[in-house]
Amino acid sequence: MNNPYLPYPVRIDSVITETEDRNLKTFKLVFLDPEDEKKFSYTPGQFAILSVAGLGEIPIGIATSPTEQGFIKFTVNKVGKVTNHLHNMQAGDIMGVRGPMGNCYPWDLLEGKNVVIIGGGFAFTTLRSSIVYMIDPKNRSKFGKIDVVYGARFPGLLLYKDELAQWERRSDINMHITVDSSSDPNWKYNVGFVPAVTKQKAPSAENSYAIICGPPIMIKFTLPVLTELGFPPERIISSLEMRMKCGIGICGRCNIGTEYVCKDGPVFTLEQLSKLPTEY
Amino acid sequence: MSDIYIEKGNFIPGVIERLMGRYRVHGPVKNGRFHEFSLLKNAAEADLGFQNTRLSPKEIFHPQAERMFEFSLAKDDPQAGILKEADKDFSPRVVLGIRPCDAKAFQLDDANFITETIKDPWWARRREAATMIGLACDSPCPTCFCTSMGSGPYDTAGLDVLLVDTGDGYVAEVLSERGENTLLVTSGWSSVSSSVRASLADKKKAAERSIAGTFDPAAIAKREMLELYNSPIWEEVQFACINCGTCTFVCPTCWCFDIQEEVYEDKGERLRMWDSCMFPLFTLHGSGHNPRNQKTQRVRQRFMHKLKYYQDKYNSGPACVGCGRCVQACPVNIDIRQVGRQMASPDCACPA
Amino acid sequence: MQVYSEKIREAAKRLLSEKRVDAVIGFRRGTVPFMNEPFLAKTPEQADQFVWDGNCGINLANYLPKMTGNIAIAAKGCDSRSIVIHLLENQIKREQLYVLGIPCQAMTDKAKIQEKLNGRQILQAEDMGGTVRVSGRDFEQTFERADFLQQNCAICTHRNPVIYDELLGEPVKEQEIDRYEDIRKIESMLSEEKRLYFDDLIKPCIRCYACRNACPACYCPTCFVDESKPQWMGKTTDPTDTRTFHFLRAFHVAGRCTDCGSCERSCPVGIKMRMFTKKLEKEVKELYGYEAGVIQDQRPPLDTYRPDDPEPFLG
Amino acid sequence: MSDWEPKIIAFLCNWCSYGAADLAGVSRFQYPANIRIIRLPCSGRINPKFILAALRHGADGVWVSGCHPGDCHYIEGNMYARRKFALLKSQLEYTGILEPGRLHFSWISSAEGTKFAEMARHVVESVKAAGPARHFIKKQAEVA
Repeated sequence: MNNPYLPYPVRIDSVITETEDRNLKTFKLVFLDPEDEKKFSYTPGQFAILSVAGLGEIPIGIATSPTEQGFIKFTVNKVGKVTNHLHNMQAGDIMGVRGPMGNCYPWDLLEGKNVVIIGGGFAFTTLRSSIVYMIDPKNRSKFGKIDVVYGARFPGLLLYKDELAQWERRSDINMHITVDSSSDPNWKYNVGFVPAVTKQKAPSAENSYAIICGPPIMIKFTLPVLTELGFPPERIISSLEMRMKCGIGICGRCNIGTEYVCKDGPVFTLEQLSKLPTEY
Repeated sequence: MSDIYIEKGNFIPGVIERLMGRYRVHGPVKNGRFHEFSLLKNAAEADLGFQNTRLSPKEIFHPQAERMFEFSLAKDDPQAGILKEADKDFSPRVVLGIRPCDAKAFQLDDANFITETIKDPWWARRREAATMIGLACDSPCPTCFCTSMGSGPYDTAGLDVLLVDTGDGYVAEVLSERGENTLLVTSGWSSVSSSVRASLADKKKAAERSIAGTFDPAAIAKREMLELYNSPIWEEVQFACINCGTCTFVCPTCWCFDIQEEVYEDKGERLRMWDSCMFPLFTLHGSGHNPRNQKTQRVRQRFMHKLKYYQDKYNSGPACVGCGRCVQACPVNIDIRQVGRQMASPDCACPA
Repeated sequence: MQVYSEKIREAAKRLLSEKRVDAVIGFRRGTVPFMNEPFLAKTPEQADQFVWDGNCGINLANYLPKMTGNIAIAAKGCDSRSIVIHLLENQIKREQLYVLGIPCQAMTDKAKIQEKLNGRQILQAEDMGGTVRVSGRDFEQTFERADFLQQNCAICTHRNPVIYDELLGEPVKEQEIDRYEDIRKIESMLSEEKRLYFDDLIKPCIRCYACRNACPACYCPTCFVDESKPQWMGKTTDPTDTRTFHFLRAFHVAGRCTDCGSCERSCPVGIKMRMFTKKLEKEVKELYGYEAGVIQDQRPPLDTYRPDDPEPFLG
Repeated sequence: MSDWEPKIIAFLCNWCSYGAADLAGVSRFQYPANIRIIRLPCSGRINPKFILAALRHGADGVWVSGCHPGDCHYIEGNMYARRKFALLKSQLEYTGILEPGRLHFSWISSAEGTKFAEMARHVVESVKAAGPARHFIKKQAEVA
């Protein structure tokens, strides 16, 4: 059995600054040993632990989809010791990745269903993974309608802008991009908070699942909207964040009641969460 | 498996020396005011007349701090930034004189470290390398409550051999093949005389009787998780707590750890060390948000994890063996027996 | 000393039923011999649980920072000095507090008694004031408390509270005593001997931070141990890191430590860390004539200066 | 050991002692090259953690210098600092962390280039006499 604490060595292939405030960068990583890429077999919704020797490790959602081969991507917000250092690293630098960790979005349940994806701010990474996965020609027929509500405070803070534009042009996915406010006179998408836009676009709850990721305040105000639209708690899916160290359910810090977010999560339905303490 | 007998004069130093010739032997040693488990340097060091050690022997399998990986940061090193496993000694070892409660505790810890899908390699290999030679308790401490936690002074769970002190000698109850094989290198054993054998059951009963009952963990298992979580008891339980990590560090079933990097010039290493749910830093997010920001939450987490979450998660007894160390060591006398009593009964008014 | 138990209960009931305070901090009977548990009573009925004896060594002032509402607190000499420090450092307001002053008759050191018993287990200990009667499975023995005091209590020169709203007994006679005999012994050692002495002293440390958390003077929102940018020290039991921790912890309470002994009392492995803090106390007294928390309107020594302060460090 | 040269970290206040170092430089006063300077706004900025960090990272000696008391750019920063320094030095020596001769303090104004060079020589000589630091350097952690 492999040592689950030992990161696979990876090389940074490219670094893209995603947002105007330069706080979010996307790192494209390539495994030094192609065998490791095979071992790193993941599903959208899972996360990995990024490891920088000398600095430490951080848990980050996987932004790529398994339908994309040859690399993995992570979008990293600059907050602490490791992420600050990571933001100064460059293409060619060596780091490590452990994973994939945790559960994923419940793809077996989502098959044959409509999927409503609701995201806010930089919590869009595993949602991007999910969208890319679902609209892949091999997979698209497995799902019904796909609606995406994605909001940021202003246009400059939206992630993956090129892809958002591409998806906008497609007919097999309904994009509802929104910003809280915009000073751009040419802004052609929605203006308004995510809960309001969700309410306005009113995706049907019929035969649907909602996946929601974003800042707590957005989730707090969107959940009532989803309930109003008719989504039952077991069909509202979210992904939690928690301080983590081991990522494999051993070190003990990321529990909510009986569940370890790193191993039993990070994906939970609202119904599951309602049976757990509110310690997150 | 069989029972065998040895006179004390043949056990120390004889048996221990033979074991030391073949194994690393960890045993109880008196160090200042307290006993502690340490790697024996000579057989005479071992003091089997101890009550129990101040710290649990978990250090043997889960060192307070251990090196996980090493790496180079030298600019000209092509391997720079790539983590390498640190060398470790997994040679066969004997844990001699471990109390039955502690041996049982490591079985409970196994549920955390060794699962079907993921194995903590260091814990697992150290466990595999160890023969556990237990020592039954004939004079338990007033803080002991193992019998309420599904263990007992003569419990054989997690042991390969159980030694029973009969005054002049020891009866060794050999419980596993590993135990039998380990004792093969030793000599001086004889069969157990009928009079000694006859006394064993009474000794066991007497020891069990001397331990007071406390609370019933099964009653806690039956209660609703959220009801317990939201119970008003925590407000009073938490007041005295000063949020030090003493209870968790002395506990044999507290396994939580932190992972840290240390860098010395152009090389570094990744270490892991005991951590404690009592520390606010334990759950502090990078963003500054802390889901267990309040002392009440942290105190509740410790007791809920031991007595409720673990039972629910593994469908087993509690993650507590009743060794009583936390009761003895808590600087402000927070007593898990009292807390357990309150958790077990919905309308338990209070302690004392 | 038991007479204090009655007086605390009486005062607490009165203050709570008159709504003079919202809660009272004291001790209640512990579950193991020689231990009492810090306890917050919010109703007159709960006040019945209060006790006071020679096992009230934890400094209750530790619970005051960030408390809201009006609080009464039972305070012996050292607790009262720590309260003064809290007042000076704006951790609590005087008008929030009602101090029940307890002229202290010193606390018992259970480790010293245990040592005398050669491993026999104490099942019960009864504090009779001047003596302690301990009993176990097959023994009973009485000890003169005076011979088994916490070391900080044995050399205490401020047993009477320095601040109180009500004094719950006649003041006790203060001792005139040399507090620094052991410190001078260390001072006279060679540098190498000192280093070995302190290395040996802190060797058993398991970094549980009980000493820090039991200390009323330690209330920083983020302790230096937990700082990560930069991280000043490692978190293992590596000797250099442990040494750094104990040095900085002691230094951080320089001029604020009242030698209440809570740190040593709390240590699960029996480290005598007052050997660090007492030296600083001695220096502060010798250089600046200051004793922590004794005078209510005197700034702590590191928060003030005199133009003619000595400069023994130059060169 | 004859070719051993000590590493010394000097924490200098921006307004006086750092100016003195500057003056010593432009005046071409000779002083040993063992001194690595860290500039601080004021000697009052010194936190004991800085000095311990220097020692942990392998400094053989530490030197702290600021404005003369009474001349502090911030009026009284160094007045507070000297109480800290007095306690710090005695405590470091009391605990055996620091042998005598490794930790130095001085007040040097920006006009005292000569004094700076003299003090630098004195510091280096004392640290040389104390020999290489061995005890308080953070090396590979002693763990399992």
